[in-house]
Amino acid sequence: MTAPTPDEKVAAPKPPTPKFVMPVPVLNRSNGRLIEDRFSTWPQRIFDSKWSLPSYRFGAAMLVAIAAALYATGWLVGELSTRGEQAYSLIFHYGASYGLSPLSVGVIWIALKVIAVLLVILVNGLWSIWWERKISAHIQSRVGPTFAGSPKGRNFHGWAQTPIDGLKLLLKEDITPAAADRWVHALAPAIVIAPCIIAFAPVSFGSQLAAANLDIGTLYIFAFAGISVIGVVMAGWASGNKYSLLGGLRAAAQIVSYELPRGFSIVPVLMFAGSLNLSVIADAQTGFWWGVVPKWFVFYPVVGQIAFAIFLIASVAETNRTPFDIPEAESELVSGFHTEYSGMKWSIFFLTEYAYVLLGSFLLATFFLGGGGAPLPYAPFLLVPSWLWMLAKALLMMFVFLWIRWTLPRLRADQLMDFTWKFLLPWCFANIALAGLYLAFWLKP
Amino acid sequence: MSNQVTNAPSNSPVKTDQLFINLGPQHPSTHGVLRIGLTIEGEIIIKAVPDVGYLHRGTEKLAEVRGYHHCVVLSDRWDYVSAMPNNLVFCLAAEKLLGVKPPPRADALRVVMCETNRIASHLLFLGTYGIDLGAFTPFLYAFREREMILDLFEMLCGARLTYNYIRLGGVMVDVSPEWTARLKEFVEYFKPRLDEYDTLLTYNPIFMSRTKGVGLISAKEAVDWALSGPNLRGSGVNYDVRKHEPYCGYEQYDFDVPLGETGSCWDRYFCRAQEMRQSLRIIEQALAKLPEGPFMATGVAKIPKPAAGEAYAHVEASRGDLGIYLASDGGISPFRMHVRAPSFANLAILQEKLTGMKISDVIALLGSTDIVLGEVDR
Amino acid sequence: MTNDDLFAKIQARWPAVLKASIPVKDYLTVRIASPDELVPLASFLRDEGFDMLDMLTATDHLGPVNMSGFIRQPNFNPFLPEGATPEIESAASAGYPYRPAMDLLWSFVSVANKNRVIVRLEIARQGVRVPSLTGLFKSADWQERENFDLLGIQYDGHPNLTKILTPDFLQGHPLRKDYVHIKDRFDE
Amino acid sequence: MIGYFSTIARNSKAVLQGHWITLKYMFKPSVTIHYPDEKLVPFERYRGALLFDAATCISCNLCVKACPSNCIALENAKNETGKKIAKVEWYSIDFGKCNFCRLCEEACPTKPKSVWHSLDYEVIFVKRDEMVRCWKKDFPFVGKYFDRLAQTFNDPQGQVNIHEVQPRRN
Repeated sequence: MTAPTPDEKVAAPKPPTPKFVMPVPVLNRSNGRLIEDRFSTWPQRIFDSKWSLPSYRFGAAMLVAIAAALYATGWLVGELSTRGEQAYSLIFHYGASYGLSPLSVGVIWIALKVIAVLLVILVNGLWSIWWERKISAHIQSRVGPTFAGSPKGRNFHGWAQTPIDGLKLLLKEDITPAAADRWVHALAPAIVIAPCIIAFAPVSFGSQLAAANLDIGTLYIFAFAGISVIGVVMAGWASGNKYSLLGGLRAAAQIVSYELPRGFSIVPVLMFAGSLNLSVIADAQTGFWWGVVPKWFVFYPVVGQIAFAIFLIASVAETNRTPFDIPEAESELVSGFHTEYSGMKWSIFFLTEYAYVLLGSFLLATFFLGGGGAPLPYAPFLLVPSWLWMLAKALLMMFVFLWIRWTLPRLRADQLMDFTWKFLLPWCFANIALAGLYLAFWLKP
Repeated sequence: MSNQVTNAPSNSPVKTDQLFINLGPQHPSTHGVLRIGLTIEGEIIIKAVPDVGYLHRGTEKLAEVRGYHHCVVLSDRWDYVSAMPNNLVFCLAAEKLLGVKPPPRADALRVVMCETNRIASHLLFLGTYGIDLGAFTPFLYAFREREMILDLFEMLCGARLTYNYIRLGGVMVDVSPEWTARLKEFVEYFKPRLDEYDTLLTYNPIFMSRTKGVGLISAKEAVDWALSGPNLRGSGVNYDVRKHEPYCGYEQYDFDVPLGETGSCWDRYFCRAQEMRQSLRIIEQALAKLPEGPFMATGVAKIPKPAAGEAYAHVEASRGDLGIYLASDGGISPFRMHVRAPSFANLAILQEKLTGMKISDVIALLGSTDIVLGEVDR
Repeated sequence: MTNDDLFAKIQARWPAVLKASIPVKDYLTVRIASPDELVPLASFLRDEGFDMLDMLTATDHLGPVNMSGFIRQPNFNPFLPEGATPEIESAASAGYPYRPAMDLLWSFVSVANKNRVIVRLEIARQGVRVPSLTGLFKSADWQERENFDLLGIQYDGHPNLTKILTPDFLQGHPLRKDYVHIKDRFDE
Repeated sequence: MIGYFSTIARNSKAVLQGHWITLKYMFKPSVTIHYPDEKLVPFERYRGALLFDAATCISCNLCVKACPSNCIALENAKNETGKKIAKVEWYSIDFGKCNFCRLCEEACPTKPKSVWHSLDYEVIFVKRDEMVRCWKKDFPFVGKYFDRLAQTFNDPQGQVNIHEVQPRRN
């Protein structure tokens, strides 16, 4: 903007600036803590005196309380879930009394299930983002969000951080860059999240708790999970800036090439279980070897561990997380394909990433950790319902996802490709051959 | 498996059009205001033009109207990440002009300060290099340790970055016994942490694959481009000013100089990681036999007017061989002060090394040379 | 290979070269007479094992620095009259031989046998033209550009002798003693 | 062939060791300070914002000469006969150019020091005028700034006292 001409400066009398009163945050001893002994903040002294710190004890107590509460509610809800059939027939009769045709009741029941799955994805969005920020904080000996929630200090670890962030993102301005192709830019987030939600249909949240009991559940999931890469490339191209174009192209190459090891690594599981249906796979893992070791596929001597490792690595790559996050590598491409997004569109990308992490951990739990089954045949474990075991295993796997992200550096683009084509795939095929030998000699179907 | 791209991209059958990308001056991993104009084809870089001068404050011109004591304050602002060697090098040059000999206690204190500051500076390098390659956690651990050193410096000379502690003829203030006890406590705490960084970063397979074969600088090239410090020693050239021309009594302490083999990014990183261990050894030896006596030489005037003449002094700063050429015409301010900045020479090699590399390797090479723009632009 | 017999060898090849009167610390300081002796001497030193051109600088000996070369805009001070700045003036010190000459200095380091030779050259200030050493040492590239940018020394044969540190709109070479700052858009 | 498997074993061992360290630190308490609620008190020798006492100053100009960037300006007071006396008429420090290097405090000959560093690291300048702090006969140690609009000396709005002013060093 051009400098104001001299006469214009003199002519316009400066309006009296409003009295700006700066809030003076004077902190004296009353309303805050002054740390006089600076050396008390040194890490070694804090680590040595950890049990004397009130915050540390309070945190440990809260963790134990949460685990106990989950166990109790799980046991309480255990009984309700067995009455799934009565609930369906109750709605059936209630509908019939109003003259609804059986077909419409079926539609209502399916609508209920769809809403339930959608709820799982949204609640997961809230929960896992907060959980990742807390875990990454504590890994890095800092604290993570603590002030969100009730203002007067009863805000246990900032529980309300993610809803408030969601609200903020809702209210944020949704900028479409001038150089962008407007339609493709707006459509990209939709194409990214839709397949993810659809892919959740056959996922079983416990024994007989799948929204749609499809016979080809596994194939269905991988088919839809593959579509969202189109949305990523659209986002990359449509943002009109070079960095996101690079990010989008890298994402395309990475996700497509990691589909293969992801698919091939579970072929041994399908061979052992004999069907693609997730519930059947989960049921094939019931029973215990020598009474103690559960018959989970992960415990099959060599085949299980290799398949589990490859599937875990491929799932981490599928969700664009470190060490495979070259599409949104902060240090190179600023933030890859979703640089030019803001507000709700950006949060949809974020939501999809965590939905895929949840999908990956549910699949890991179902295929390798016997979704819904109890790890030990003794009394206290059997009382807990199957969906709580499924949830516990999924959260354990999600923790592994987060743990990997905050430990390992990032692979380079071509190393990432070499890794999958020259290392993971050959090992997948070797694993399938080994599984074939198992079937031939050991596991007489 | 060497990651270096051998075939020149231009003769590849697929003719893609070239893209011009501005890396910087605001970019998460350029460690300051540096702009590199990259012409890329797909992922391979065709031409790279580093552009410096964004942080040029004209310290050499400013020095011509400032007294000698004032220039020490100026020297804090060159390599703002490790300011003690800057103060030291200016004081050494000025003391040569004035003919003042600092007492032995001041020399020992200067060695302790420079080595502690070297650890802090290498910690910052370790953290930011981890982030450049995607590992976020080592950054937080490195800064947690660096915070302890900054507390020590705040307790001693009152500032966390711009110390103004080493003065003409000695040091500003003596070291209290509590300070040395806290420094010993830090040294004990820091040793196991270094082993943790080795497992977290140095011997991590992904980190090694990202840095082992990348940015190879041969010994001849390194000397030709006048690199210095860990960048030179990473290529296997044994040139450390503390051993070549010992100053401030460095010949009394025994420490060895880590050398790399191939001059790759990993070797430069490895040299800095090992240097931190050597600095710990020097600090322990220096604290063990801290000589008694005055900490400031007598006879340094409030406004010194050295006789006409020239002096050249250079020290092993954290980033390399930092030299000061000081010419005086007998007046109250230096007639000419030239700062031979190691980062200025270390950055120059980028314009030749970057062609043919991938984008993520640019960040790896730039990070491994560990430049600070305050020192490049002066 | 002490300094003296090195100097003897140099003396044998170039009789015009003589030991500098004021040596810099205890390094061998050699003063050459004319710019065209520089490149052969540099390549001779390189063969002698001085393979690193460590530093390359120059000093303008015209006189005390011209105060109008500094941008002086103090914040408004109610007590001082309009624009008055606390006075710092550069004074010429008696007895120093000010002369309109530019004293250039190259420092060669031998990494192997820990030795350093400083080569000096004194030329008239106006239109300083010196052969560039980028052919022999790559480190000369940016240092020569910096000297050109700050002191206006022309290096013949330099691949791209352009400004490197000062902003593009700055006219003149700041480190010359008679540099006067020309008001640009950033001086309000 | 053996080399192939040993590299896999070595790499996975290194990766797992890295994970073990992050897990170890996850169960250790945090070392961070939550700034607005908990504030670190700087050390006794910390170089915070400068304070000045017009009563003890003997206006000897030593601090003016000691300052590298010429931030300080002062004027000797005159008694009725117009002769300069060892009191200060006015004193000003330009915080826009001050680089907190303590040279002025070391140069001050008075006991206790008339210009000294406080421990206040939360100095905010709301307006450009506020950067030049002025002191007169009985101004507070923190000094006032001259508001050009109102042509009066006002108290600095941005001076945040971390705690009571730190006792002067002699």
